[in-house]
Amino acid sequence: MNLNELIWGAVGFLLTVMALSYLIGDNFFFRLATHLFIGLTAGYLAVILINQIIWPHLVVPLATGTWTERLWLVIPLGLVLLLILSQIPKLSGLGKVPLAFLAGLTAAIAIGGAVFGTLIPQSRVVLDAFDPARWYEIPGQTWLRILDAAVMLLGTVGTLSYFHFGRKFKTGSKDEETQRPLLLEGLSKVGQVFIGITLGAVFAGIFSTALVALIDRLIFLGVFIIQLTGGM
Amino acid sequence: MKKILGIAVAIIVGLVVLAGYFFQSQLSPILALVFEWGLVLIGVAGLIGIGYLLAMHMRKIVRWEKRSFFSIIVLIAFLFAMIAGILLTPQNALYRDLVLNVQIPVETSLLAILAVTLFYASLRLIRVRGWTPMSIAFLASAIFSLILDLGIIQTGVGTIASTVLAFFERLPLVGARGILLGMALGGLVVGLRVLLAIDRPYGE
Amino acid sequence: MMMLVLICPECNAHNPPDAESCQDCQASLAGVAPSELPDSLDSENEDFDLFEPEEKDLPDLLYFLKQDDQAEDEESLLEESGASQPEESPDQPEEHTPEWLDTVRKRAREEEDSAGELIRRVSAAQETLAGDHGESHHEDFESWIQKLREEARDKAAGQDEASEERSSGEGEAGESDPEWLSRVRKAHGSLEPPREPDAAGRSLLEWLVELEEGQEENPPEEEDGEIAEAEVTQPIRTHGDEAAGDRTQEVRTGTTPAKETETAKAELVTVGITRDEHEQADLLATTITDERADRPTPLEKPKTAGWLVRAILALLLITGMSLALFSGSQARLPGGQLPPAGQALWDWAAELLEGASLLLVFDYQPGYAAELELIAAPILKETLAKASEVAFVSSSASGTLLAEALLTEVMEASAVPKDSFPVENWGYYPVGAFGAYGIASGLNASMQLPNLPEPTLTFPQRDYEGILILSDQFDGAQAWIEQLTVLSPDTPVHLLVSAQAGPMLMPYFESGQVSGMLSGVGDAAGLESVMDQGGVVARRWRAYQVGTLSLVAMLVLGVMISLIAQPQSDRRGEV
Amino acid sequence: MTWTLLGWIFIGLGAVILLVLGWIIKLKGYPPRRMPAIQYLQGSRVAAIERGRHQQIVLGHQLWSRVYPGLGLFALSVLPSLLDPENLVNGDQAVSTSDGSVVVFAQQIIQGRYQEGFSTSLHESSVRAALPGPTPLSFTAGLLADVQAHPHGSLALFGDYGPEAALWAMSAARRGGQVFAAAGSIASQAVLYLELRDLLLGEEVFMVPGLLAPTSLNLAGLLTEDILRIGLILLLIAGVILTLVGVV
Repeated sequence: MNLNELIWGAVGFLLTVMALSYLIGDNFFFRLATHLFIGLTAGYLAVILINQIIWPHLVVPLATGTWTERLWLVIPLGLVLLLILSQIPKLSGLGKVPLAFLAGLTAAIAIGGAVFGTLIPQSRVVLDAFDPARWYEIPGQTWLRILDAAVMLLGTVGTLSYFHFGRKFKTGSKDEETQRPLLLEGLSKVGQVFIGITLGAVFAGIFSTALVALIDRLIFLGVFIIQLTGGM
Repeated sequence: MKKILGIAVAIIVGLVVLAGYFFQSQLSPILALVFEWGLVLIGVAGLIGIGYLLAMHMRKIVRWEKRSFFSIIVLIAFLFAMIAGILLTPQNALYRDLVLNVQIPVETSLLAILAVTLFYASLRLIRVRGWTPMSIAFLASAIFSLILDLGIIQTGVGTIASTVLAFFERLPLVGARGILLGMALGGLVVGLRVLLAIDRPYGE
Repeated sequence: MMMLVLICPECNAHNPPDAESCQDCQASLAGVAPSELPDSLDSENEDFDLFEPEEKDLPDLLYFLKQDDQAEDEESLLEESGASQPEESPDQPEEHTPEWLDTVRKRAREEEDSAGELIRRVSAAQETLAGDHGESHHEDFESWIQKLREEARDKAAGQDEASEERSSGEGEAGESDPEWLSRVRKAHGSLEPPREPDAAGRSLLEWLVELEEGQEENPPEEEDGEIAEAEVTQPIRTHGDEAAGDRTQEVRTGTTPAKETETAKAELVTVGITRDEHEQADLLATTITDERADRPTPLEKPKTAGWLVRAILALLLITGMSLALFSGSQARLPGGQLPPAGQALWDWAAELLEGASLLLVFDYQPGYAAELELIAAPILKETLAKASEVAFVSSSASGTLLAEALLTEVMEASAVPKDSFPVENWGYYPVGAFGAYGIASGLNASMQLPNLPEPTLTFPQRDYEGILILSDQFDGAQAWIEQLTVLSPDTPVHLLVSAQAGPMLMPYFESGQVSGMLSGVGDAAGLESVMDQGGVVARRWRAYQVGTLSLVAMLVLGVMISLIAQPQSDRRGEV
Repeated sequence: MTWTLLGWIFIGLGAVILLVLGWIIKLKGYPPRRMPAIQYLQGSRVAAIERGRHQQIVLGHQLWSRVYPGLGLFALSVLPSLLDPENLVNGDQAVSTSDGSVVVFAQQIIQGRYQEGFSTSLHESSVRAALPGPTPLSFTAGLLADVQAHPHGSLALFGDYGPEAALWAMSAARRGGQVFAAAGSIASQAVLYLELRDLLLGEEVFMVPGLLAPTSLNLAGLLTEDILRIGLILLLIAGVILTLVGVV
């Protein structure tokens, strides 16, 4: 272990111990580590935003571009100025235009991404599963393919039914006010099961990820102690 | 006037970008420009957001509230990281070590804490949720996925067991597909609400 | 406080109980039964402000609430006694309002549209206090208060009973309520009482209502053994005479049965002071005590049991995993084959031609670096050895730093000379969707419009042999997949993602949008086994097994516990 | 008919339905399902004011949500319904996020609400938009410290989160606060499912604006989504039949 490794190792060791001390409750050391982390991350992010966004996309073209390019830059520059000025409470109205620009952009990405990125491809998968040619691709697995396709359709329709917003048409009690119209309510029961299965699998994945992080920290602490005590 | 201007800007920008999906090659240069302006705005908004963070801690220090000491830590760390970043540049190896050797231990430790939190929270699943079709499915699926991930269940290639196992492995995808489709529908309507000026997060 | 008055049947004026004719219109009061009215409403000359100075220190909202609460009680009393409302000046409460509110109200009077919702409500409350019983003005606040009262009554009836009532049917509780309350509930919907955590800490209003109803009890204990709040509440001593105290409380609630009031009256006589004096003394005592009484301050009661259980469980987990890690032996990785998505990625990497051009997307946070490195390092070793040019882009703030660290490490480990091929850094794009759209636009740009500046966002146009997305979250990877596959469908996209993202990304593999995927340490173990290069994952595998099996045991234990104990879930419509 | 054309038809249909229901018919009578979680959210917010406890509204980690970009906008569309006059006057409420754009939007919305009938000077000491940390995990660290520093009466999550949301949500819940989550990401839902009962799943999160403020425009949004969903279900079934008979 050289000096560089020792210094960074010690920093990492101390921060790990301080952060993990939260396991026994909120304490001074945890707060110290987290606030140091917050401040440093904010400082780093500010540098990155200036260095990789503002500088190359606004400042450099403004300084080195042709007059036509500079003229075009009046638009983003104006939007930026309005956004900054809108932070003064009395001038908050100025923020409408830049924020409207961002809102319009976000909305369009949302629509395009949702329809062409998810709705169409995912619906196609459901339909493709029912292509009879696919059922006979692998000999001996035809029945499984058919079952698979049927379950996929039932599960997808059931899950979608679960999300139905409208309530049962005729409600007699408060309990019924939580229910969907009859047919959709029945399908939603199936959907519940599939949503539960999905969430369970995702939960297992998340735990796995978090567990690897825990293992990594345990190895880091153990190895650092061993290296420190066992000779550098 | 401001009200109409805001709505008009949102609708025009939205329609131009949306049209970009349709007339991709024709609108590509304009779209790139619009995205670039959006990116600059996002960057400036990010800096303003950091300003909010600093202002909050400055207020705590000025009022000398409880735990102001930690606000001082935040400000010192911020100034240090910012000045070092400007002087050394983010590409510098020393700066990289400085940032990552703080971020990785703390972030990984937070995830490690999450592992422990989930570990004892799992004890309460049924107590909290009760016996419902969804909670039972959740429980069964979680246990199945965890065991499967360990590689404890081994089946031969092309056997019936492997086929059945593959079928069960694919079950989470069914719900996932339904959830994805549902979320996409929600995203579509939310986007339309903004473009039709029903939602105006930029101000009334 | 109550006073007896004779209400004129002609002009509704209030007269002393011994008057024979109306002081205003001189109409005969013979045969008119005396009615009870609160002092505050009875006397026009009396100051409206019933609150102690300390009360003005309450938050504005509570102050307004109390005004409204008071008004409601008075209203109830009026309804019960059948008396008509007295005339009051609507502007009286203004002297208690903050300066800003005065300004706004002034503006509100001048410009109708400038008044905010609260101002309208407060004005409505004032009008109510002034005697305007127009339902449209005060129903919002009134129903809110009523809901809270209902909530408090439920609680006072006992936590267990309340729980039973909730599960057996909510409609029953409302059956005995007055008709006006039913109407309000119908208009606003009923508010179900909060559950366990909040059950321990009662609100100020609930506490007040309980106090009024003489049901002040020790706060209920929290059920679940978690950190609970204890409420420190002093016993309320309204008067030396308990009966009188009770009566005072009953009068304030406006629900005193006539018979009990008579009893109290009888007891009053024995005190030997005048009725007015007694009632005023009661009012003063109640108000002072009420204001000086300790509010139900939520205090944290250290729940050692819950904390201890968690600490022991955490200790067991960490100890078990530490032993597995440092016991010296290495676990055998699961053999067999990779899952289809992993196999497809491995096949692509193995068959990649020399001189390939690759794009790497770094979309993970530093906290996930440990897992992502386990998954990505073997694939990167394999592909970088064949690459002729590599570009990387980041959509996570620290992505650039993580990319440089990982690429340096991999190239050192696989003995690839650092300058054997160019590594281009395309920088950080704060939004995955933006970055992906920019790349894809660049790939597809087929024409330039005159006079438009060259966008700096556009990426070099290049045909890639593959795009590798390293992501810690499902949504991060999804944004890139969606945009790339829509706008650049011919470039194969591969995923190297954390275990938490894997299950949700599988549909993209099935739909063909993604060509291959490795997810989580399970797949990393499989790959290490296939590559026959044991070491990094194998060292962690036993600890991983211990942790995973411990979670399985916890889930099973939870099931067993819930079979013995009653589930806490009592909510209908819940899944 | 190509799939892309079908996509455009879907978008056009959605726009027309929303336009007609929201702006022309001004829909009134479409009651959504009762969601106990929403009722508890409202109850917890009232209780928080009375107990003098802190309220926190968290708007997620990004405006351009990666699960799909609509989620950031959704969080912002919910915010106005949560800025009741009562809360604005009480003031002990924070609106936090880890995204710079969202915090700027949130501040704009808050200021807009104040200007509806309040003195702007009140704003200085009242509800604020805050950014406890600029990245998801630094935000977690910041919010965790905040939750520990003073008890939260109500914590409401809207928008996009990772699994780290479980850390602060469970911490707030253990300290007696009521936590409501309309967190859009599946990862956060999977972990919050363990301990939170006031949790909306999947597309249910988009019900929130309609349930909190059942205006004709919000109800029109709900009905439009319902119509599109039923349309999608029918299209899937029809598509399956056509695939089986070999037309598609």
